[in-house]
Amino acid sequence: MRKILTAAVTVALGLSLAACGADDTPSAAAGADATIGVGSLYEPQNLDNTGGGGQGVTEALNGNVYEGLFRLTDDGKTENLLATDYTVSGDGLTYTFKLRTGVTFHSGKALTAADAKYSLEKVIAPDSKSARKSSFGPVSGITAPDDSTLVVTLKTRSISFVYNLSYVWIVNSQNQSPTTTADGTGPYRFTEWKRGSTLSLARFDGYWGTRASNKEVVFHYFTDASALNNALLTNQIDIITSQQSPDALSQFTGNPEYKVNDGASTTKLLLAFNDRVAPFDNVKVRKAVYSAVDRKKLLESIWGTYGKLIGSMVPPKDPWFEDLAETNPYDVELAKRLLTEAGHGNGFSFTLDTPNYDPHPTVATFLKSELAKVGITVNINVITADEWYTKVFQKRDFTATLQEHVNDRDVVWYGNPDFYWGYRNPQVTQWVTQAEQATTADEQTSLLKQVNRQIAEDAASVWLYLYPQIVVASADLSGYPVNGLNSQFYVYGITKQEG
Amino acid sequence: MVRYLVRRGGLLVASLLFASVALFLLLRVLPGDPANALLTVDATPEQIEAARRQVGSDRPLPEQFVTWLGQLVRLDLGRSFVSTLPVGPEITDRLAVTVPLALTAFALAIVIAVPVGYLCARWSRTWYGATISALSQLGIAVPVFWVGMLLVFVFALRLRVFPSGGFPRAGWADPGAALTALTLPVLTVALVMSASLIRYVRSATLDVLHSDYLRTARALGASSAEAMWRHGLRNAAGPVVSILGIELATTFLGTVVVESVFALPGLGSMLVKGIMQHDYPVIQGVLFVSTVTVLVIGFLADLAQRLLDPRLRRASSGRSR
Amino acid sequence: MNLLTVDMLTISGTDGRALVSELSFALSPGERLGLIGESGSGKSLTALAVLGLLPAGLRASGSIRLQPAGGEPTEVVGAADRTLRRLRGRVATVVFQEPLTALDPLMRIGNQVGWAIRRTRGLRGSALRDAVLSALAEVGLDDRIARAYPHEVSGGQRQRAAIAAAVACRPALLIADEPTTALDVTVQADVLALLDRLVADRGMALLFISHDLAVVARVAERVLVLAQGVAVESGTVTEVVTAPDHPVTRALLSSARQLDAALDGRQP
Amino acid sequence: MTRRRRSLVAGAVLVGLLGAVALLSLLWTPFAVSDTSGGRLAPPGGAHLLGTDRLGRDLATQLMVGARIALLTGLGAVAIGGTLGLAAGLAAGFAQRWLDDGIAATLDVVIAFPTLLLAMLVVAARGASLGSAVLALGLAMSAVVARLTRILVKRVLALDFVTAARTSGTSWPRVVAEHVLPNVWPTLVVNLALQFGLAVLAEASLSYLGLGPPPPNQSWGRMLQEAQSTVLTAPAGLVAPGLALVVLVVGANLVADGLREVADPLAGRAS
Repeated sequence: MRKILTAAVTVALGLSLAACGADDTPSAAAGADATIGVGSLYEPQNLDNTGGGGQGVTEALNGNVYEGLFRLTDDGKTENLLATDYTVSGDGLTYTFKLRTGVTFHSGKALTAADAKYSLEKVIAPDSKSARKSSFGPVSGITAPDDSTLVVTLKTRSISFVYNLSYVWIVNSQNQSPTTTADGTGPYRFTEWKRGSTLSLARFDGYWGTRASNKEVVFHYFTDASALNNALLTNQIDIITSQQSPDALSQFTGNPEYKVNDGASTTKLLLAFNDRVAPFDNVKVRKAVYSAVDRKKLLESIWGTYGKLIGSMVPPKDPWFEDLAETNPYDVELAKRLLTEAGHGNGFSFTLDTPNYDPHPTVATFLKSELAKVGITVNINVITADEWYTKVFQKRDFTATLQEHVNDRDVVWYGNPDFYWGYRNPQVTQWVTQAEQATTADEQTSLLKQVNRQIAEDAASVWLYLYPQIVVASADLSGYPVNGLNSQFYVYGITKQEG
Repeated sequence: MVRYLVRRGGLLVASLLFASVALFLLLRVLPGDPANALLTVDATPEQIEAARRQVGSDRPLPEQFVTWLGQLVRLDLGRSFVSTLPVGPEITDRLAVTVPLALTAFALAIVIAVPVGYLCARWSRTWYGATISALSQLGIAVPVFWVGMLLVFVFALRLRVFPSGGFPRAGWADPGAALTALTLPVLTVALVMSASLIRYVRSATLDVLHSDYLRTARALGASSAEAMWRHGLRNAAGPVVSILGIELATTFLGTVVVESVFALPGLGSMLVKGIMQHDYPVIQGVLFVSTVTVLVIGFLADLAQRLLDPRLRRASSGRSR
Repeated sequence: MNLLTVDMLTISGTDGRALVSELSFALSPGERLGLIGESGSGKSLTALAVLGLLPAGLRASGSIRLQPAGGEPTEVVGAADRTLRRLRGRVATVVFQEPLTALDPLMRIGNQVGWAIRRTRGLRGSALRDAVLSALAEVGLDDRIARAYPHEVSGGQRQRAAIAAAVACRPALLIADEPTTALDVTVQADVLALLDRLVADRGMALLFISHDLAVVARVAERVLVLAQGVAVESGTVTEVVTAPDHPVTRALLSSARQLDAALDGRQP
Repeated sequence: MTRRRRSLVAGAVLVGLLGAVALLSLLWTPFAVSDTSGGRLAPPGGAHLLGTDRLGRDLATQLMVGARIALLTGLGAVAIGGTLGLAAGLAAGFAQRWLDDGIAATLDVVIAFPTLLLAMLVVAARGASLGSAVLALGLAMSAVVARLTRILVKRVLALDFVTAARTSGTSWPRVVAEHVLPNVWPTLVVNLALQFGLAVLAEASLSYLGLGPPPPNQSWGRMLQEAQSTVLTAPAGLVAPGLALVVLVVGANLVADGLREVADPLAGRAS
């Protein structure tokens, strides 16, 4: 009888169907024909960055499959790419670009000025959902006099026009389905996208520039941060584009098999007030809330030693950055004094619309206990990302909310009075417009520094902290970008040593 | 028999149509807009309107319903609002993960549950019979995702024997990697499912062991094994088959949580994403496919039961379920 | 030589309480014995004990010896299932009370009879088929019944089929555990007559268990009365009927008498 | 007798224990719920019996508070599922041919639809909250209860003494009250006890997927999800909530087993 029992149990545990292959690293090959496994939480919505492709499509295709007239390098400089040279008219209203010759799309079609014209028009078209559309407001006319020249005329001067062009993908004008296929001029061809799983790029041998240093790159997408980290721990992927789970870091720091890179990030976490609505239409109340929160403790509790404190919207990588972390210092007494001066001596309560994904619920819980110290009661209302767009972003039906802002140079949004946080300061609006029409970069920088200082003075929002930009990679990988500006992730430089 | 098939088939289609219409209305009532998935933090109102046009959520409800029904009749599940990819092919990709996962786990659960359940019944008076029954009691109380997490912790992170998740890019073109990727998920689902199956097999076996016809067979010279084999098995199979039908049906979409733990691109996670983004074609496509599958499984389980038990065959009309 | 010798048989339950205590009786080949008593008197348990088919949890002690004509005696109490298996069917078998549950609901009646014959007489193929049909014919059932399922025939027909299966094994001893109690009165008489004829034709010994003295009187010569698992009285049918000395027997008799008087006005 | 009592008592003790913990957490917990003073991911032992989570909150406190959500969801879902299910089941039981088939077909579709996904639709509609979770789980349960009730009602209606009562003109409500309910009620209660366990597990899964009751509600499911990313450095976080879930659900199932034998002794097996 005993024999049968043990037999039955071993049958149950004997994994008859398991082909226990050893943990097969995805790319046995190394060197120039390696396949690089990249892990990320940001799967594209679709493949067209003017059709709502989202942050994921920039990460996967920007600079890898698609290229612009100019390229934004990993440390924030704008350099020529498909444009070899350009001239600007005296009044700064006419730009003439010289296109690189001998460049072909992956489909074999030659790159012409017509494609460049088509690509720019696509970004500013009525139904374009490109995040950069508004910054091309001043563009009045686009012409392609010949195959290798593009002329753009502006209504008003726009000093960051060339910088903004680094976001415009030069696409093949004949590609009818940009959301599902990709035909660019970059070092990789788009080969396959299995939604919810992987997106694969293969080296394009007909590339005009220097060849990519690896044969194939596969983006593996995860919805859960721990699953992403586990994948790296078990060598299914070689690198994580941006580490979102702070606590998982301890598994990699101090582990010789992995390298943790702390780069410069542009992602800010905001407690955004609705500046139109009481009590947050009152500067003193906003500054009181700002000073009541121990931001240092919040940052440490979530990110430990990583991340930075910031006092305003501008991240360190922007040319007009100044460290304003102490403009609204953590000072509970100051907060209480400000509250009494604003007539809220015995405190008040407000509803905080909190997106339901990390880290917002945890931050909300922290803010609730911090603000309780100054008599302010926070009602946490958890909403889905989708609801955030409808309730907060479009209807502006909120008192305060939590949200992260990913892009660089987005301090300019404080110059737009009917943006969702409703900050109205005509002086700031004027500085922002002047900065864009500045003739020199220095003029632009000094104007935007004033904007940055002013919104900090007014505590237009509470800038809680700057996310760290952590790229974790296996030790035998090199040549990968660490800053990932505006969620770009150039993979053509990545090499994988043997072993 | 044919009359039964026609009636049952008719019921199948009716409940399917009912489910689709109810689903369409329910989704439209939900707050939020599929267009939001296409927007970024700094979209202008004009861009929001453009997104709604692309998605079609700006058109009046009846019009949306007519276009949708038209597509459904032509079995064209339409295109995802968000990815603009056709929903059909993506579902088949996802089925290539969910179906093998569900079926293998189901088979493994049966392979575990039938012998263990049988032994548990045969030794119901002994201590090891009682321990198995207690273990199965524990088994049905354990959350699936917890089992998954523990298996990942032990086998993937600590022992590095299995991948911690994901499905190979080549899919089933590389069967070795695909099987290895599915091992822990299959084990997770199978262990929990076998726990509840053991209890059903045990109670069905006990019913048979206490039956008079088994005693008659032994009185006519059959050994207990032969009596069980010849008479017991078929009689125990009836109730167990109906439970298996329900269990397989719920496993089909029920692996959502396991797909999340193991980051598997299955049908469940596709539906979760669809719901989060109000991607109506994806939601309707997945639910259409899963409802069809579940009702077909129920139909087959019913059929199997009829074949097994002649008593059901005669009263084919008014049989009360 | 006795076909069946039961000596000091005691059957106790899980809690040690004796359901049958120190029962002794004997049965020679061809002899018929009636075992009667109220329900719960342990008569059915005794029948099961003879074949070693006591339900799990019950333990038998004392001795039960079965000795087929010209065969070795076998001690049933404590015997391994393998040895008892050779006795069941060939030497002794049982016909149970509830025909609806006694037959496998999912198997055709012909097959169930067939498996019994195949196992005990080793017949195969057409010989087996003929044996089945003749066994059924003997109990008055035609070949349509052979293809039918138990739920498709009446209670009486089901019991006849069960008897056919038992008798077809050609046992030396047939034990009938209240075979007619579950049938309605009209069918009861036919089945009793059938049993009587079959046992006589084959010279089988019969151990007939019932709570109804009138029924036992029709098929058995000697009677053993049980109360709470103890044998309180035994003797020929006429002795027990005419001069019952134990109160239990008298109670059984009076209830039987009313039934008989009502039935056919025979002298009580 | 004793074996039947044993599983009922054992189950009641387990569920009662967790009920007491939940009630106690209303009055006292080792640390304040939102007290983040403890060190991050401290191992069990010392001031923090079970250690701390990544925010430095005491794990034992979170566990106690989590018991509230588990019990509230379970009981709430059983309340909604029971009443709705019973009503629908009775209606189906008494309904005529095509209406009966219609209801049965609808129930099949709802049951074929996994609880978790039904919950997601409700959460997508009403937003993630304790109310949404309870409503969703209650609705899903009501379909299962309705199907069971329908079968039981049909079986009772077929009984002779009930047909006799109906033909002798007793009014429907009296038939239901006197004959149907007493017979249906015992099996239903057993099923509801089982459904309680399933609802608790479903809530844990919902919270694990980030769809359960949001903070400041504390749910075991979410504790497991949060502990998952720090499993290598702080495995305790993964073990405690899981065990708590198992204890509660095993307790509920034991109560169900005990009730089943008490309510329907005939069905009791010598097991």
